Amino acid sequence: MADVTVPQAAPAPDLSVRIGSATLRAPVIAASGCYNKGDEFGRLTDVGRYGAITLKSITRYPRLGNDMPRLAMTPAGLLNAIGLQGPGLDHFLHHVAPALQDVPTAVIASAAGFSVDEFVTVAAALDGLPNVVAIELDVSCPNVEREGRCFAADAASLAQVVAAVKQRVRLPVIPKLMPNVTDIRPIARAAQDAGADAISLINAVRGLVIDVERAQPVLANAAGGLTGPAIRPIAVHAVWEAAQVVTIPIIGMGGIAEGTDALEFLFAGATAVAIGTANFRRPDVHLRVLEAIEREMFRRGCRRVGELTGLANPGFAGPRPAAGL
Amino acid sequence: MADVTVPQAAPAPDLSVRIGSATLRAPVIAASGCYNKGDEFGRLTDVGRYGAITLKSITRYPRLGNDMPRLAMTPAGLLNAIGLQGPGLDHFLHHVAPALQDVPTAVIASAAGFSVDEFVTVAAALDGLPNVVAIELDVSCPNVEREGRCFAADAASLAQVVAAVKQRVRLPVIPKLMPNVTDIRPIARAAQDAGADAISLINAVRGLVIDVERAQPVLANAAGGLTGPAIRPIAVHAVWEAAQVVTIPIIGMGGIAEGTDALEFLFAGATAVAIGTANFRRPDVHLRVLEAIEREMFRRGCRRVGELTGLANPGFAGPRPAAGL
Amino acid sequence: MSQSGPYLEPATLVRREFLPPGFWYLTLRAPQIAAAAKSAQFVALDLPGTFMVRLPLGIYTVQDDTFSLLFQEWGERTRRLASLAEGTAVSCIGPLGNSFRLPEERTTRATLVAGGLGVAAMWLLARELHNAGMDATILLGARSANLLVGMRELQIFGFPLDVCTDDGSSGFRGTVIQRLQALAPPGVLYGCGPPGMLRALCAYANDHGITCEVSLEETFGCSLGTCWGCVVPVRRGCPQGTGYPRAESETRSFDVARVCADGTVFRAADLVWQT
Amino acid sequence: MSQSGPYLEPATLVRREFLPPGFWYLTLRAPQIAAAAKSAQFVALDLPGTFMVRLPLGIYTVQDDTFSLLFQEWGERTRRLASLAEGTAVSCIGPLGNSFRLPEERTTRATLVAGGLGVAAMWLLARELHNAGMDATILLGARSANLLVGMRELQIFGFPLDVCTDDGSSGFRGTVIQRLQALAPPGVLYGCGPPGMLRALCAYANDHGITCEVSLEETFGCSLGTCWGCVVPVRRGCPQGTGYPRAESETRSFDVARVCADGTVFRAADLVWQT
Ligand SMILES: Cc1cc2nc3c(=O)[nH]c(=O)nc-3n(C[C@H](O)[C@H](O)[C@H](O)COP(=O)(O)OP(=O)(O)OC[C@H]3O[C@@H](n4cnc5c(N)ncnc54)[C@H](O)[C@@H]3O)c2cc1C
Ligand SMILES: Cc1cc2nc3c(=O)[nH]c(=O)nc-3n(C[C@H](O)[C@H](O)[C@H](O)COP(=O)(O)OP(=O)(O)OC[C@H]3O[C@@H](n4cnc5c(N)ncnc54)[C@H](O)[C@@H]3O)c2cc1C
Ligand SMILES: Cc1cc2nc3c(=O)[nH]c(=O)nc-3n(C[C@H](O)[C@H](O)[C@H](O)COP(=O)(O)O)c2cc1C
Ligand SMILES: Cc1cc2nc3c(=O)[nH]c(=O)nc-3n(C[C@H](O)[C@H](O)[C@H](O)COP(=O)(O)O)c2cc1C
Ligand code: FES
Ligand code: FES
Repeated sequence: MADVTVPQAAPAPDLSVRIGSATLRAPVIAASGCYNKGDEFGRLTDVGRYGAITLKSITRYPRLGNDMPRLAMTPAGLLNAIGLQGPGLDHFLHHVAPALQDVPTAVIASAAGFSVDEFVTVAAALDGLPNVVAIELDVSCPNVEREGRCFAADAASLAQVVAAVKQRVRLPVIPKLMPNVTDIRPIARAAQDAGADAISLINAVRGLVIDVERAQPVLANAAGGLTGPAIRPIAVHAVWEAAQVVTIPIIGMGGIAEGTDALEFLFAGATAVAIGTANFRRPDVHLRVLEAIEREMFRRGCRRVGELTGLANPGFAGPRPAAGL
Repeated sequence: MADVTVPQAAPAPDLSVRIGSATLRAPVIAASGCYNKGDEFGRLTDVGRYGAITLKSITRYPRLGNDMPRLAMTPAGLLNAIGLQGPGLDHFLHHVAPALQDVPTAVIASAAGFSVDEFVTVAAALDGLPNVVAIELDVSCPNVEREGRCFAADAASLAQVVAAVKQRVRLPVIPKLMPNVTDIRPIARAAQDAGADAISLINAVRGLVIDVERAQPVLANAAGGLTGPAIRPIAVHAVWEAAQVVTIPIIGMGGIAEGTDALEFLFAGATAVAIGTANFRRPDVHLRVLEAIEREMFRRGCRRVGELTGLANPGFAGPRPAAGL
Repeated sequence: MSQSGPYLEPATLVRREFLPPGFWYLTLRAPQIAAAAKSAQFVALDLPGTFMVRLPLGIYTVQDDTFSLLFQEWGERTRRLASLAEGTAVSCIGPLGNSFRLPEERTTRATLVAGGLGVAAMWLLARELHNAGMDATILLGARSANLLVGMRELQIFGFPLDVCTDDGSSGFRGTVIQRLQALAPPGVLYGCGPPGMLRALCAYANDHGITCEVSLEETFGCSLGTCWGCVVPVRRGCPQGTGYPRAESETRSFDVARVCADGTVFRAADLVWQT
Repeated sequence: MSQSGPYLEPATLVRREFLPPGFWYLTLRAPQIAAAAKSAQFVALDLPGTFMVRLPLGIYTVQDDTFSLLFQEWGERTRRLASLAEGTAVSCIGPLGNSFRLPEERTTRATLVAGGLGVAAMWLLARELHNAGMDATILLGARSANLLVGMRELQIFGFPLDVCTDDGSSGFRGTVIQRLQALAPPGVLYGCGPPGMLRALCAYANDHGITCEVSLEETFGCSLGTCWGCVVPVRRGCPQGTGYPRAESETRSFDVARVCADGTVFRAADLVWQT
């Protein structure tokens, strides 16, 4: 009744981001191949606060994967050659997919394939599974030998896959680009032009480690994919360049291990980030990164996390949300 | 007179390697851009034991280089954007070149350029300078903006430069390839087919680091070249792949910081190795690496260091020296 | 996921002991992990430095709210661990992995076969057998006497310790497998140690129709079962295997299982040893 | 290359002292470096860990076969250095860089201006002036009293210490430049400190026609002059600059010089301050 000024609590920061038609509750995602459905991390973190978890890439047919060893430590990095091990699409749909409804956050399903048809078949089957809000296309896995180049290695074949998948899938489609290309820009641009709703980058960088004692590669597969902080400058650069030529959201990843690392990606032009390798060391890394992002929003007076996107990149081509709204 | 068996000393291991018509006394070289003429390291190491030192790349015209900062530390790596600072060819010939005769080992001169003509002019002028035994072509420096791609980014323009330089230069010509290509093999092959006497790989990997505090790239140039142990698996992989398609010698580099690192490159297929960044931490790294190579030769009973080349690479295409000769 | 872990728990290094010629025995305080630990389980340690993956080490002994580790300095991570000062806290995840299964019949005579540091998996098993009132023999093997570790702690259960050294410098001269062949066949076998030894042990057990479980090691990434970096080949149909259908193009006749999450303990009858 | 170094010498940490609120004063034994050190020179330290480049730090004081460092924990390398135990040996390269030049006239009155940790470059200079029987005033500036460091060691030469703090919590309230402007112009100026302060100092000196030398900092790579990672713009014709000819396309009107090898000391009249 009396005219009292009630001190207003600052409105909670808005951490949500949009990836095509999907809205994620936060801009921090578990990267493909490092998380299964998240059960194993259950007690060690709080998956419910993640923006999404990305499933390990699913192939049309079952794959036993590569021989052992599949992993090697490198300076500030990890080299892996798992070889897309997985149950194949049918087994996945029957035995794994039903449990997706128990995942406490959004799920991004990842499709991998060795032909356009395989991609379309797998992606179409994943469209509409419980909790799945988007389909990532692993067009870049460097571990698997294909005749000729990977799909992500040239703009034309990438565009072909993306366009074909888009025709059959209603959920947002997110091709995941690989860093082993001469110029990421035409590839990123081709993805957008073919209808991609967002792009993920980067996948692992090709590498090889030799066991000098045995005079043999450490990995049974010889070459593998390099991940972890060692590749972070390469990944930030890729996001920086892609963000100057596409207007769709970018999911940045590669070597994020703490909050400032994630901010580098956002400032370079990513809308969200994903974390893979660092989970192996710190199962709660996603939460730490989320908190660092919140602190940065507070420090800069941002209400929506999207205001951080592209902040350091003068050529950022994406939409810049008006600050402070 | 009496019939006495004199115990024979084991013959000294032969560390020398051939790069085209040049013979280096040892397979360990100082990488371009990290060593000037070696004077600064005079007291801290023994340059006389190196196989060679590579000069900083020389351009046709003087260059002030990029603004500061030019350096940033990264996990197990270093990002640099020097911007090919240098006096230009004429000044170099008059004021620096005469002192090359005091360098206590062989010199590899490095030519950089922005057109085929510039490469030919610079390389031809370096041919025949005192102590210079080979000409490296920096067709890959990632720091300098060129119209379109770098020469090392596609096989055709690389072949053009190499062929043009070969016509005017008698010393061995060594194009230095860059890792930022979709497939190193056709590029390496094109270098050989155009007459290259050897190839160097890899140059720095493109990267970018953002200063989160200032929301700006750390380097004034934004992007830079990533070097140091972080990129070693990438470099070893590049050597591994190139060694399967060329028969000319490969000078391997990228992240070598100790003996076993150098052995990885030799085993992958390199004839010699070069070291850049690690000198900043350990000025005597070349000597340590040399000693490790000698120990490995002893351990494996090799007389000539060439016997180590390609040992771990079943597809090694180069000449395999008969062991134990 | 079981209710008894894994926990993400800071473990305080309360005691470090160097065991010549090159082993370390560390005691860490971590109440949740100590309370939950069962035989053959391991912890994954996050060490200071730029290591991308945690170091997996078997839980050796458990006492009150502490557990111990027994290890050798192999490479950078074990070297770093050995260098930590008492009082330091190390982030641990554990206990991880499955455990040895005790025989259903109380009267079954168990033989525990440990090669070298494989002994690290045996103390908790010995305690479990002891608590169950069962009888057991422990075979310990090493290249030579000075490389025998773990006897001090294992003795307390009163089980006979049968020592074998390759060079005869202590106990039986020969491998634990040769020793085993010289003894009456046991009712059940448990093994941990280097791959060559385990392979021979499994062959022995399979030949003689003896139930045998072994705890394996591999290069680990996540230690939790999510990265598929640590698989071993297992017999098709093995309940620990993936049980995937087979692609037509697949020429390999086995399934695979994750050592970290499906193991580390596997039945000898289920393992496929590749050449 | 001069005969007095640089040396690659293991330096033993003989004493570490924490100076609240956040500074460290370390004493290291390294006879060759200690014997050769001159004003404004620095050492480059190789710290344990995965750092790609050595940490450059000014040589603060020298006594017998030891020298000292005065620094703040900025990032990973300074943190690592501060964490080393007494008795540890650290690989050092030094002394590196050029030095301040003493005035030719013995009667010239020198003023030494140090901002914050810039004081680290001043002790050896003060000693050199003292040994030459010259007169000097030392101006020390910091944001507030508790951030003033180095006075204890500088006092021993008997030169007047004139303290300035931004907040007036000790001595003159204001910057060292404001203080300078309030005093009679000195015969020669020497400066070390943050870039803003040095820029103002150079402007003051140039305006008043006073000879002035300043010691600069930059991000270093090699610390030896080979990587060209640490350049600053200098007036064309400056003897420390590259002296390259100019490309026609070059729009910048200065030369550059390497702070590590051509400096760290430059004449105020030679420096070009970019906006
Ligand atoms: C579940 C599990 C439990 C383990 N428990 C123990 C334990 O209780 N005690 C213990 O000492 N170790 C144990 N290990 C092995 C231990 O994890 C490895 O030794 C570890 O990889 C060493 O890490 P590092 O960084 O020190 O050496 P790395 O850098 O990983 O290896 C250095 C070198 O040593 C070799 N090497 C590493 N481990 C071994 C090994 N076990 N045998 C022979 N050569 C090896 C490597 O091939 C490499 O050449 C266990 C491993 C697993 C998976
Ligand atoms: C010739 C020379 C002499 C030096 N002498 C001294 C000395 O005697 N005492 C001393 O304390 N420092 C001195 N420095 C500065 C010291 O080398 C840097 O502080 C060093 O880079 C810190 O390394 P780091 O790995 O700890 O931090 P970094 O990881 O390199 O930096 C961490 C953060 O701190 C900031 N930062 C680093 N240094 C400074 C600085 N000097 N001022 C403000 N912000 C900074 C960086 O921008 C970065 O954001 C000297 C530098 C040079 C080139
Ligand atoms: C063990 C492992 C398995 C991976 N499997 C996949 C995969 O199946 N599909 C995929 O798109 N990316 C896969 N990746 C790549 C990651 O999703 C991510 O792009 C990469 O690791 C870079 O991020 P990071 O440095 O945070 O790990 C895998 C990475 C690792 C380490
Ligand atoms: C500061 C710096 C400057 C460099 N300048 C050149 C150059 O002028 N020309 C060139 O061909 N390579 C240059 N390089 C690349 C190195 O020669 C080498 O290829 C690369 O650093 C990888 O090796 P490393 O990891 O041992 O440093 C430079 C590298 C660094 C770190
Ligand atoms: S280590 Fe990752 S699945 Fe076993
Ligand atoms: S730091 Fe390398 S030239 Fe100065």
